[in-house]
Amino acid sequence: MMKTEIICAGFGGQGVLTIGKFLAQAGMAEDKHVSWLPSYGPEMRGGTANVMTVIGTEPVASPIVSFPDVLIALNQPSLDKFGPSVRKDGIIIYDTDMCPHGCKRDDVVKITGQMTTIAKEIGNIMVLNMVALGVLIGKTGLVKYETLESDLNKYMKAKNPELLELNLKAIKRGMELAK
Amino acid sequence: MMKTEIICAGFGGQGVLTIGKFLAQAGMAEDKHVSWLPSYGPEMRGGTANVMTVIGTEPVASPIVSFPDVLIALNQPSLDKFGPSVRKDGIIIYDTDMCPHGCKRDDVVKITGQMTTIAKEIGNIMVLNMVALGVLIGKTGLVKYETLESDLNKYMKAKNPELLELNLKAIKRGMELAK
Amino acid sequence: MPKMTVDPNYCKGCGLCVATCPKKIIRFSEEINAKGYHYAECYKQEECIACKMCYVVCPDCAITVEK
Amino acid sequence: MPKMTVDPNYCKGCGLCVATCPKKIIRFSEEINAKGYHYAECYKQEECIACKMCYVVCPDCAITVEK
Amino acid sequence: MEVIATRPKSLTKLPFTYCPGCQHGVAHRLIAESIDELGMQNNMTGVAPVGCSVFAYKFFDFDMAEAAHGRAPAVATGMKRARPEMHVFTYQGDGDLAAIGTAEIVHAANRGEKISVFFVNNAIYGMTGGQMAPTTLPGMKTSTSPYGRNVDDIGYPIRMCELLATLVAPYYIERVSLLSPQEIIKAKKAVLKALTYNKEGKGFTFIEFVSTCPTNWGVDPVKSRDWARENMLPFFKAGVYRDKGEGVE
Amino acid sequence: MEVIATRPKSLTKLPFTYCPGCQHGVAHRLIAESIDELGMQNNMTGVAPVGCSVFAYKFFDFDMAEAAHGRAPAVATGMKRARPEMHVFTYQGDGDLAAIGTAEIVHAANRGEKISVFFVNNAIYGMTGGQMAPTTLPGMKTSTSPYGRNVDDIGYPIRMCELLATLVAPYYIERVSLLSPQEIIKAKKAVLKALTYNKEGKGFTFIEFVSTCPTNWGVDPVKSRDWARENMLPFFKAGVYRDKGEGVE
Amino acid sequence: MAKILMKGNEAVAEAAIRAGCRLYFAYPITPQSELIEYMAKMMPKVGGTFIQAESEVAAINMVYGAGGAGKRVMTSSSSPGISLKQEGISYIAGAQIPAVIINVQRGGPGLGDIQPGQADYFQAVKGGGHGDYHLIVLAPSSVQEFADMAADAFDLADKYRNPVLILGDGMLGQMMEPVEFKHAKTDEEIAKLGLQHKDWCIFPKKDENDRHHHEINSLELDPSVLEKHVLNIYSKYAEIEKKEIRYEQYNVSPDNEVLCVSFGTASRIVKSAIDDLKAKGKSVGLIRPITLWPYPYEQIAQAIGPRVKKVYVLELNMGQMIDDVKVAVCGKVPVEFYGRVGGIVFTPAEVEQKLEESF
Amino acid sequence: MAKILMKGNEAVAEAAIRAGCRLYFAYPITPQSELIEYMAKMMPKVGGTFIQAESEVAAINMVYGAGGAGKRVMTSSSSPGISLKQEGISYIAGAQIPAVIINVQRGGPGLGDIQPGQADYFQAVKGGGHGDYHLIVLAPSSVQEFADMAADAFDLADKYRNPVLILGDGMLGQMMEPVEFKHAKTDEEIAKLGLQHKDWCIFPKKDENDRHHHEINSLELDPSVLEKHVLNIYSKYAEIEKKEIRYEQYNVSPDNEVLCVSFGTASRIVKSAIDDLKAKGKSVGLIRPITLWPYPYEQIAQAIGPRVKKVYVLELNMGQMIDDVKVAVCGKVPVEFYGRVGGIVFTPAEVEQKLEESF
Ligand SMILES: Cc1ncc(C[n+]2csc(CCOP(=O)(O)OP(=O)(O)O)c2C)c(N)n1
Ligand SMILES: Cc1ncc(C[n+]2csc(CCOP(=O)(O)OP(=O)(O)O)c2C)c(N)n1
Ligand code: SF4
Ligand code: SF4
Ligand code: SF4
Ligand code: SF4
Ligand code: SF4
Ligand code: SF4
Ligand SMILES: [Mg+2]
Ligand SMILES: [Mg+2]
Repeated sequence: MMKTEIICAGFGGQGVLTIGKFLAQAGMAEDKHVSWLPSYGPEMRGGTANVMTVIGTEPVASPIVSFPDVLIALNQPSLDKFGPSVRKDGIIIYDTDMCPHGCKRDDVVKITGQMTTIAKEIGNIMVLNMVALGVLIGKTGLVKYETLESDLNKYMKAKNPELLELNLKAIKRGMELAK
Repeated sequence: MMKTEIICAGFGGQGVLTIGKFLAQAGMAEDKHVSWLPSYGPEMRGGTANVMTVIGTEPVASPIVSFPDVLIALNQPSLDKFGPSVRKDGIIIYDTDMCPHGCKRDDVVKITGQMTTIAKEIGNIMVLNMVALGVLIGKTGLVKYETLESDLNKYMKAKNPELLELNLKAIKRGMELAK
Repeated sequence: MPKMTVDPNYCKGCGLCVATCPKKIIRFSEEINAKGYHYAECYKQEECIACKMCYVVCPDCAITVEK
Repeated sequence: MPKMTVDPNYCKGCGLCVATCPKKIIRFSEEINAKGYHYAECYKQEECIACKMCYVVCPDCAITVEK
Repeated sequence: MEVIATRPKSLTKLPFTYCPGCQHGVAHRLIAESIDELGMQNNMTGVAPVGCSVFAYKFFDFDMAEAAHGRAPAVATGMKRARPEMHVFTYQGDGDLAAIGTAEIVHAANRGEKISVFFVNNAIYGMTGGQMAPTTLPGMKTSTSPYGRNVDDIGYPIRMCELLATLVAPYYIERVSLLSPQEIIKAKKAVLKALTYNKEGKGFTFIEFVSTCPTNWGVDPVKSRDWARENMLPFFKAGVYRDKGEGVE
Repeated sequence: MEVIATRPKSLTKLPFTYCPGCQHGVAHRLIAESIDELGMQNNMTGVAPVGCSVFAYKFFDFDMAEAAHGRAPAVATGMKRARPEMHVFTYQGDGDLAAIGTAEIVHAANRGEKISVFFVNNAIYGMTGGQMAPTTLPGMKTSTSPYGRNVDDIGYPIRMCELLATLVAPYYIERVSLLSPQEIIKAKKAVLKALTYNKEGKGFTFIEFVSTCPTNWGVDPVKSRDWARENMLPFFKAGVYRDKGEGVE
Repeated sequence: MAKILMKGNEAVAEAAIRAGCRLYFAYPITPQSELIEYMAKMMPKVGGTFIQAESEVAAINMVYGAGGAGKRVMTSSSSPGISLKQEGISYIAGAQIPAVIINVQRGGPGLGDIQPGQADYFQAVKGGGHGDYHLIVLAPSSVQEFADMAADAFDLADKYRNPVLILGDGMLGQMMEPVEFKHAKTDEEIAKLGLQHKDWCIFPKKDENDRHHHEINSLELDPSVLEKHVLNIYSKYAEIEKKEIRYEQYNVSPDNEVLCVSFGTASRIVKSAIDDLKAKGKSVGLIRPITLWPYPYEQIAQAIGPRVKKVYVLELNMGQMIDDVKVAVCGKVPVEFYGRVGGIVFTPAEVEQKLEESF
Repeated sequence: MAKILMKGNEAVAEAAIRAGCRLYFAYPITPQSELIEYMAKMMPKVGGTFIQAESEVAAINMVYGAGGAGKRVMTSSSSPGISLKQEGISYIAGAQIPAVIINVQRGGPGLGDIQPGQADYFQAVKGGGHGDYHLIVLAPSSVQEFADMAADAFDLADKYRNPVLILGDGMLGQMMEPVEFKHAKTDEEIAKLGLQHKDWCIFPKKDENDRHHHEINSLELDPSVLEKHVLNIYSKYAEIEKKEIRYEQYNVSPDNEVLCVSFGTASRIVKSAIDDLKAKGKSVGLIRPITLWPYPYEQIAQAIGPRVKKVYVLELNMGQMIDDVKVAVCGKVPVEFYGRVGGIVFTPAEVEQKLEESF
């Protein structure tokens, strides 16, 4: 009986909800039980967005994640807000470009990198979220790259092949970063 | 423990509600327990109006009268509607001018008269209801004439002394009719 | 020859037809109907010109005019 | 000599002042504020004519103009 | 000898429950006559309000719905959208339409719902016993304006035709009166036109009847017509406020 | 050196919760400035709507009430009648005032309640994420008109100034825009006038702000001003619709 | 003061004015219209505010505003109109605004009829609106009690900053009975009342240094703060449940073989049935809850005498209060129900017969 | 059909369309707006009607009209909006109109917040509107069940000519879970559905000889007739109580030392707490009412095993369903309550701890 609880957080527009959605979708494709619960309502406005994703071998009791196994933080406020709640020995992934002050905890595994910079290198800052996603699966193997790839193909191939390529590349770069 | 339940019914405008009100008021003045419940709402419109009055030595449980001891009917529809529900040996008072077909029951005391004609004689058809009231107290002594007189004085002396006189005369004529 | 008839079951004796009839040939009956109204009646059918004004103003659709 | 100052705690980097300033002396700062916005700043105070246009358009009351 | 005027087919045999001389009955008849003349009865349906005309659902001889107070336009919207093949009208009083039902009538009109609204303005709440209506006239005494409507405290009557005419969608808006044979004949034309547009699916049509309430005005039926002429018509001006069919915008 | 422009006293220190470039903030400031200038703060009170400006009760620095969606004019009526010595205003969005709150605004205006209503028209439901408003423009895409507002199906935007101007009681009705410094300065004059009349107890005053919603329009703050100018102003014409103080009836 | 014969609708209105109510907002509806008409007549005479609102929805929100300004305010309606007030009532409870609401119940559901009924018990007691809240609910059974409750209702509303509902019905509203009124509050007393809430209500500032910023509000987006807010309200409710339960015992004794529970109009009928049975030597007791919330659970449990075979619940509905009685009785003895609906009020004879079957 | 990941709000909307719903009237409100937005997008594609009403009041009355015309119609909202619908709901129940209503509950009272809650239980189950009536109330606990209930709700509504309420909450509405959809009704099937009510609904006449005069109505001024009408409705309810009770048993066994009763979102949490306790060798059972009305009173009573010390009611409110559980348990064992409010959803750990204290 295995279960992983993930929180992805950042500014609205950084695509954190999408990270969670791709994770849940891939988890579902791999016959796991999944749930996805976004922050919603006006508090999103201007402020930060976050999504709670649960992937496990048993039905998901509560989609609400109080103590995440994994946190992906794409800005400092999110890191400050959720960092403290990450489980001991849990994983915190954050973008050093957006989180200048970093995170003080030393009882968790921290994986960091200049993900914004990387995204810019890849050619589109919009793929920042995919870099982070790559880091996550690179580190945890929670879902397979192949699953993500086929999912992304389904959704983007037709609509936007270029962006698809960038996304896949971003995920791969993230996976490398995780090593 | 004594209790008298009265229904007064007729066309809207014949002043049946007033009969009940004067009775209840007088009963109250004579330290009896009283209640007064009119028919209300749109069904009154055009149609018939009626009022249920209860006068007794005990607190009134239900102001709703299903089987009246006394019925005052100022038109045929009212007599037809409530006549059958009057208690055996009860009293039915009706105006023969307005109730041409009368009432078939013989297990009740019937007191009738050309009350509309009498009212006209007195000088105002509007006092028809007072004639009927007079009949009732003349027959039953349920409340004293003096009580009614003082009540009426209170309410009408100032406002409309002429009408007051006509009313009192009407009540007296009614009382005679009852003999 | 025109004919105006009032259905006593519908008439409420409002008097609008009485007031409206150009020939003034409508009046209230002596009798009252079940609801206690002195209903309207045309008492000079022969003078009726079938102008329908009584029908037009009757709020209770109690009137029929023939010709 | 006029002075325009932006309070970074209020500014949301909407750019309305930047677009409105007749002297074009407002820009976005390098830094981001707590909410993650590159807030506005006047980089040529000396050229400010205290016309208050920036203040007038600022939806977040982030601007103070002195003279 | 042929019958040249009698109860229209689209009315049931049931006598109206209105007071003697109440113009609700005339409005009912004009609607029923028009439906007969336009041969709409089979596909006709209407919505009764809460008000003296609450029993309209018993008086019209086709399927009818009885709506919550003020909500007839919303109910009619649901009916028309559910069965576009049917012709739908609402019948409402001034309390129903201009007070509690303000939002529903404004938005049904604004959506241009393809229904007809027949609005009987008698300047009072008839059914509940003569309380003040939004259409009650300045200074007019009612059971809830016992000292006369004080315009400084609670304002003036609302003119619904004028108000609805500020909206773009309505197709036809007219105010008529029922205070004389001539006016009734004119009103009949308006009703006929509204239902014709309705039959043709042209759009939202609205007829306001300046009517009477002898009972709550305390004026006899005949005099109440004069009272309405002197007091209501000057404020509630009869006329066409919109008629896209004839280019009146 | 003296401060010639800064946060008005009648605003709390709390930063607004609005999106970057949202004109709600400007409307707030104009109201606060006017209250300061008229020295009304001590006797001032307002009613916040449900909408993006729901937190207005935290932003204005005097006692405030938060009303149910659309009911601010009724709440303000209760407040003003209970404490006539106080100056009362409501602040409402287009969904709040022109949809669910239609009856309340029409009747508060019709009673001539001695309050000021500040109506922010951004042609959309901001708070709930960009659904269609009664003021949404023809063809405009929103999350509940994904194919563009179809006027044949649901009609045209409602113009509240025009609609309320059909009522007799309102004392002052003006529509202004917030799309440029010049317009904002003009808007300020209108707000000042409304609150002056309010202070003098003249009657019901109504200011409609043609505003923006960069977030739900999906247009950046600067461009959104142009979008509003091109699309909203032609339909929502700025101007004075009633000003009894200056004889505009 | 001498007794006068008065309709319940008018008596409760008069009593409210005497209790210092100077603001009343309502919309006409049978069978409560005499109440609004009385207010229309009297409020101007006492310098109060009467407004016929455009709807019940508007009326309850006017109450929210006037109550938020700390003044004694009332609204009234009948069943369908009370349903329309549910959102507003939830807001008033959430914002902890004192207010008095009167429901002169009629027959339902829907438009129903205009005759008396008690089918709004659930709505009144369990909360017809959304969210966790309670109204203090008072149920009169005579015109006198109807009138007396007005003052009581305002005091409770002010004391606990909670809306109070008086649950009457068409019979109590329409019937006349002799009634005696309490002292009418003087303008000074009323002025004092107007100050009691100045620490939280909409209130002018004395001067620049008077920094208060009151918020009349039920919104709180932070769940943990909203939870605290709700828990506060419920600790208030706990106090009310301790202190304010009201009920009447009638003929309750160890000989009771049947215990009745009945409220309002229905209880009058039950009482006379009990008297008749007593004459026949049959002992039946009655508990009449006067506060429907807080509810006299324990008092009912304790009133179940040793010989009681059955608890009989009698209501003018299809069985609503019976749930609360079952909770109170908790399985000790069987609980049975008798009721009439549609605006029909059961007769003493009818009730007597029902009760007799239990012997 | 393959599973897809979908929000509850969208899943139930899609399922309603597949069930033949072609008319939807609603007003936006968080957290149900995705539902109205989904309908706005899809209804035009299937030739259905979507109208954003001017208010919740208008929406429910549009439902009254469309349902009265015999078509499958739905509305949805969240707590405050549902309160505004109470008059309309009472009318729909009184006129016996089939309709489906969805409440995506949020925190209350008043404006409250937009997080999930279950504090509208009383309103949904005891009748938030006036008069004697019941809604059939379905409580989903997953996105899949939320979707499955749409078809069920329409079938029940049509079968019994009664409004059906699906009582969800912000969590079920906002979360995505894998969901699999049932067959979508064909236009022919839908056309057939449109005819099933032609004996009473608003319906065109074939010709002159087709004399039907249907009345969609809840008014009946004659009390004895109104009483008959209400009794008819209640005989229908009796049948529903016999046939339509739905509930789930989870780990109910003779070893249970505690029996939990919990519905909807709350029950998910309770289940995982039960699993954890099982691992620790502690036996706790759960009854999850799926129909909140009709309520599984007997099923709860029967599920109380010989070793059960306590029945624990767990809700996301201050204690509402607990009344019904008490009526069901009828004093056999103590009934305790645990709940969180304000939009807070208790965690499995929290619940586990509470339950453990009972051992
Ligand atoms: C929600 C609700 N509020 C109030 C009422 C009571 N009521 C019934 S009819 C009516 C007003 C009727 O006046 P109007 O609409 O002008 O119709 P009229 O009787 O004058 O023709 C009222 C207030 C009700 N039935 N339902
Ligand atoms: C009774 C009720 N219905 C619906 C809502 C949800 N709601 C909150 S704000 C809003 C609309 C806001 O739009 P608008 O009034 O235009 O204000 P804006 O956010 O655009 O400034 C809605 C529908 C609610 N809170 N209460
Ligand atoms: S038809 Fe003309 S003339 Fe004949 S009765 Fe009627 S109104 Fe008079
Ligand atoms: S108009 Fe009609 S109702 Fe009136 S009196 Fe003439 S016939 Fe009778
Ligand atoms: S005051 Fe005028 S010149 Fe100075 S910064 Fe602002 S806009 Fe520019
Ligand atoms: S206008 Fe105000 S908020 Fe916008 S950028 Fe300039 S200072 Fe910042
Ligand atoms: S009360 Fe007035 S409106 Fe109603 S039926 Fe009587 S006269 Fe007509
Ligand atoms: S959503 Fe629109 S209206 Fe609301 S704050 Fe953002 S920009 Fe302003
Ligand atoms: Mg009227
Ligand atoms: Mg808006």
